[in-house]
Amino acid sequence: MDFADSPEEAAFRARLRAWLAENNPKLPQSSTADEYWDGQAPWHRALYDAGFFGLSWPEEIGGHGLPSVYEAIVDEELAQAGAPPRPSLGYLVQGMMRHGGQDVRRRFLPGLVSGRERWCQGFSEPDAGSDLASLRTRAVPRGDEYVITGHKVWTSYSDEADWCLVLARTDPDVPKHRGLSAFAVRMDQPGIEQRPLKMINGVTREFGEVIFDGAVAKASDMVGSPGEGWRLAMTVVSHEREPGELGYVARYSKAVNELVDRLRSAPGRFTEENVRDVAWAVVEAEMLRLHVCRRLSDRLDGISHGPEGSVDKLLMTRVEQAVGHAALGMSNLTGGIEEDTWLKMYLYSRAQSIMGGTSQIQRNLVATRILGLPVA
Amino acid sequence: MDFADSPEEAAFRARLRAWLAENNPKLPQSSTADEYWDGQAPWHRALYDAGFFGLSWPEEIGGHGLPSVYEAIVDEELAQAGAPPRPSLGYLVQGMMRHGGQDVRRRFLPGLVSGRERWCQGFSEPDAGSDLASLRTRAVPRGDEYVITGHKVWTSYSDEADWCLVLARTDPDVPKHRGLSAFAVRMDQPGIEQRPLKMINGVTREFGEVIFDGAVAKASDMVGSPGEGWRLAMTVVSHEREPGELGYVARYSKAVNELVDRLRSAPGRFTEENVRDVAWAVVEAEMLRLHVCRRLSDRLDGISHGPEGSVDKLLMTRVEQAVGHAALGMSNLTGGIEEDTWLKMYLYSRAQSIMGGTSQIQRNLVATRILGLPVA
Amino acid sequence: MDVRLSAEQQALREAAARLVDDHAPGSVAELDDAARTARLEAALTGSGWRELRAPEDEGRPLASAVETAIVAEELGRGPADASFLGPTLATELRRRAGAEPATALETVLLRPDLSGLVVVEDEQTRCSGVAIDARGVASALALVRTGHGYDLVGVPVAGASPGRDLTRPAAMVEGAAPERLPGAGRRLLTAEDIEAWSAFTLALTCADLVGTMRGAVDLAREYASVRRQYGKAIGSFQSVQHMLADAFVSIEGSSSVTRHAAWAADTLPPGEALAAAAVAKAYCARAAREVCETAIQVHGGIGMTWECLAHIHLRRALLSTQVLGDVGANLARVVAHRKIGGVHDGLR
Amino acid sequence: MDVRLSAEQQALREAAARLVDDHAPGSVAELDDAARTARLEAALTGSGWRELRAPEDEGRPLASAVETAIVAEELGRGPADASFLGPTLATELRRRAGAEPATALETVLLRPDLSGLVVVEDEQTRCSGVAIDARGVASALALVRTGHGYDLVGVPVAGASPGRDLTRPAAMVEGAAPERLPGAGRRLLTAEDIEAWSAFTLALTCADLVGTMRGAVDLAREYASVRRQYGKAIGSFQSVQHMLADAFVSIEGSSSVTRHAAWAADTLPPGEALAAAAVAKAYCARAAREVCETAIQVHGGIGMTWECLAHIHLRRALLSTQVLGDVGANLARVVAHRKIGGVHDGLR
Repeated sequence: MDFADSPEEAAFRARLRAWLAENNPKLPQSSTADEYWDGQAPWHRALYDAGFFGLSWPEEIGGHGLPSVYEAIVDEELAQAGAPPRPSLGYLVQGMMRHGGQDVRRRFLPGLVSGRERWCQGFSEPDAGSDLASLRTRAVPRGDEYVITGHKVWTSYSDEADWCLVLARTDPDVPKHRGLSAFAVRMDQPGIEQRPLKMINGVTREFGEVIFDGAVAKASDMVGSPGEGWRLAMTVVSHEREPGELGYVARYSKAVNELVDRLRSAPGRFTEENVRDVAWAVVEAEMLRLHVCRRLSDRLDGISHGPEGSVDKLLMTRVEQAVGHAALGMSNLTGGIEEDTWLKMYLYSRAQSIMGGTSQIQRNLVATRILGLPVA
Repeated sequence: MDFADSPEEAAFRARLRAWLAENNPKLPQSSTADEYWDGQAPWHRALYDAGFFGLSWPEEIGGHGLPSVYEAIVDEELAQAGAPPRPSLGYLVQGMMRHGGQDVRRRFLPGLVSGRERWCQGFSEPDAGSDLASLRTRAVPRGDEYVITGHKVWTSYSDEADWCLVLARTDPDVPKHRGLSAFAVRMDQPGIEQRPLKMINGVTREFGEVIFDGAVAKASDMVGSPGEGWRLAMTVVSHEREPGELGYVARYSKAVNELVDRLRSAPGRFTEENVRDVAWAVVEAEMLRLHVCRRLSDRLDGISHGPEGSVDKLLMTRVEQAVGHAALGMSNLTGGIEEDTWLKMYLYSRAQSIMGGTSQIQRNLVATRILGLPVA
Repeated sequence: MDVRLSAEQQALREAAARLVDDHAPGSVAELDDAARTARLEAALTGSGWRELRAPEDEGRPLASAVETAIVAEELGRGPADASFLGPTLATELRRRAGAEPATALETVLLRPDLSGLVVVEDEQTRCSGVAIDARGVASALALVRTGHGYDLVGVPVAGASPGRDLTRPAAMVEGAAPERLPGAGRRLLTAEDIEAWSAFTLALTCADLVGTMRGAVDLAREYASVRRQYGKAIGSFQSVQHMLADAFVSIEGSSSVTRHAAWAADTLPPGEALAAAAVAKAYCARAAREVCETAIQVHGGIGMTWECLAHIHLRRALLSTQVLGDVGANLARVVAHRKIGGVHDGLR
Repeated sequence: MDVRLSAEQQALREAAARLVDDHAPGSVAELDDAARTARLEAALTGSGWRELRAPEDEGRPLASAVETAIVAEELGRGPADASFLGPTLATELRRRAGAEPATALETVLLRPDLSGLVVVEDEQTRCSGVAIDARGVASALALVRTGHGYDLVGVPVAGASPGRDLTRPAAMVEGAAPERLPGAGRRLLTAEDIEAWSAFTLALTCADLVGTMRGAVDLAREYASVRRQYGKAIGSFQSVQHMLADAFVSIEGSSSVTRHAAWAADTLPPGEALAAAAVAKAYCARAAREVCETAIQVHGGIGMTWECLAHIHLRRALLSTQVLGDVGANLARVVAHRKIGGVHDGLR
């Protein structure tokens, strides 16, 4: 049991730190400005090209095959440097690695990992949120392809994406969880309309709505077998609940460092409540850093994962919302009435208890799958 | 809309204040010491005899027929003087007034109000807590009496009581809510065993368990009609949720005054968290005082009440537990390891979210009866 | 003691509720509907409610703070995107100073963090600050300190822009020259006047918060009743029910403290009125953030979209919270009033 | 980095869990079962776990703080009513001072508010304080300040009585004369030694809190599975499920910070170790109160009775919380370490 770096880890950390000193694009927080999304793709490619992305993924998909704990080192150094976090793609990678066949993995994963091809995730629908399995998007076979019709929302980065991982109903005649399949769908084709989804903090480029009206996917671009869509989706969303997979430790630690700097920059301006809120944000963010060290260490024997992702999602939500509340306290104390970065950070934090499965859903899962309480 | 005293109210307040200056028995908080219960009965009788108890109840039962808001004045003055709160009997009075016939009201209520006869409440059972209607105590008719068999818990003041208002099943063949009736049962008879229920704060005299094994109630001591027990119980428990009926504003305001004194007595000893907790206790207790002014004013046209008692219970619980948390912060800062008054006050506060219907039950009621959300 | 609303007060509430129900935005898109905002503005002007604090005989206000708070609460519930708080606070300042009524809509100039009125040391000093609630407003009042008290001055206001609160745009004022108010017979304001005005202001922000919470919970309750997942209305899930129940309970407590704070503003000595207002504001501001967050949570993903009215309520709550001090600032007022402060900062 | 427990550490946890499962009280009544407590005491003595911090070669402890915390956690889970924390803290002090091992069970003497070790200015000054965790303990260690550091002294302890924590009786010491420890070769403790000892102490209290929380949630989960109301197990109600889920989540977070604090206690410089411990203690103490309160709430009326073990867990948590500072004190340490304090006390 050792939180310290091994010599190899220490050398890696030093290399990364030196690289970051020269290559920090100094983007704003993703939760506060659309400009982040302009810089995100170049940042992904730069981080990848320098050898600092996909560390724990297999070499055949462009990863480095390093122990999982290297991801924790990356997060710490990114936060320390005030650099953007690593791109949050791990859940797509894990879903496609686990469910995609050899061909799908070879064709799609290297581009996804290197940032040369951009992917979005088309799962949620207006009437299928918490109850994802009730989704209505249909994929109907036609020769060696499928024709896709439906309406997706909360489609991450849909404006920039080359591909969308679409969850669609291929068999309407079986129970709802069994009739779903997943497809890699090219975004640059007729029959796809993408429009931005403006969030309450004004950000328009993180999520979109995507209307599929006769879009086409090749049958060979199905990810997993027919009917395997639900299981793939569960793999994806459960990894989407893992801060270690998302790289969010860097996001929160960076935000906390900014809060601390803000307080130090103007002693005497803030109330005890403000200081207290920031102190709790410090404690919460540190908790998550350490918790992710633990989870990533548990992966050293290989990934095995179950409902504990819901625990991590709830912990992550507490952190993000503690940071958000501290940020709200920093907001509008010098600059008048306009929205500021701190306010946007707060507003965005409210999403964390909703996206990737609401906190209510996560608690249901913890209660029944981990604590073994009877299903209602 | 006026929070100020009318001339009559002001004169009453002055009279009460003068009386309290001479007649404050200076009992400990009921939540912290069994000694309180030694002093409670004399205090009840003294308060009654001086004309300061039962102010808003009808004169025929020993009340004063004054406007309901006089109760708020009593609470304020008791708290100000550091005197014990008025006895919490209003819910029994309301239940018996509303459901008891003329004979029952005339025979029992004057003694209850004056404190000459002591009453306890036998509703809950070990297997019937939140689900009170499932209770198993049976009352079987035998001539002009009923024979009662069953096991009651959380029977308030059962060690001192002359009478118990017992809720028992008189008809096992109808749906569970319809087969219940209420009885006034004398406690000094064979077939009743009373034992104290020791609470987590060490207090043993607030509640007891009562075993009825062939105890007898006269048929004429039934309160309400056969089968009216559930409706009577609902009247009682809903008034039991009302801080204005319980006189708890005095309890909390007195405790808050003691917390404030404690902080002032040792500046520099406490952390910011301690001060903050006390400040919130101040705010919460003041909220309840004002809220009760509003509720008692609403009664000036006569009592009509519905599910808003659940709102008040939840507000009252927040107050008691905020006071409890502040008290916990005052605990054990000078006196070593032993239990102290502050700790006991905290421990007792945990009961407020359970007794009289758990907070979970109250929220169900607010959601479905007030907000009109669909029953699950 | 009888803290029920009088029949006239109830009628006022109903009239304000009607105005709001007729003209407040029913969606985020309607915030940009100029015809609707013009109708709302005309209706509010026609109501005369912005003049509730104008002086009647002997300088007393036309209506009490309780009535003013009733209107503020309903406008908050709307949410009504027409200026009321700012003009009312300006009128109250003029009344206290015995100044002539303003000739055009006017607001107040607050410090950049909204914690209080801008006060300058002399008439040569330029004023900077935030003119809150500045829709349709031409000028804002600030204070100049003199040897014997505070004199009212006006600064021109232009270009209110939607900020954090999309229903009540504000205007930044940067280095404006203060202008002496026209007319004679004005008196200087004392520190007690400012304290009383602060208590009144806090009480109105509490009323606005109560209304905002009601609007947010109404919205969430309606959504929970129609939105279905897993084959049933989400409002039938106990977790959703309990969130909304807690929100409703918070509104009821807030409503009780606000009623008292409004009463106290016209009745108690300024120091006591301010203490009552601080209790109310700490309570309401804490409640409002939680309640509006709950309203968003109940909406799920929809609640995170710009198009959902839930964040409009939250944003309004954040602005009202900040005016004359948020939770922390008002809790500090409570600590000072009860004399329980003065602790050391470190370990005990 | 590999923060998994080693195979040996896992085996230690299992052994400690077995001891607890075999001998810890299964009910409140069993707290008074002298035969059982004697068996627990014998088993704990037999395990040698009270000597984990005794010196090995070069004065290093036999086992790391991580192993010590593993045992502390399991004893907390029990809850084990045998002294461990006090003797371990005393042994750690002796080890750091290079003192001979104690000849009988020994604990530490804390200030009355438990915020730290008793320190007296010279050997003539009598010591007063609380000897924590004093079951079966004969003496307690305190400090005497000298010109060059702190020297260990002992005071006799008698009459431990059950107090707020019924599993770990403490003894009040009033005006006891400090006694120099026998034996030579001892060195004076530095301020850094005290800081490191404090970090170690906080880490152990965190471990105890984590165990206590686990015990409380186990109890509540079991009750929720068997207690039926309205014809079903109360654990099938979403509100009960969510309370317990939140409690479990808090335990997991607490567990992660505690693991790091224990590691840091032996590894990082004292100031950093103390900062890590303060983060952990603030987190765990806040969590523990909530979690134990939840355990009581889930039990309903039963949870309010003396006979229900739920309050035994809560009481234990309250004591562990207080040792070397509660939430507020440790949050203040975080504020000081991150240099974000020094704000003024009033309004901004």
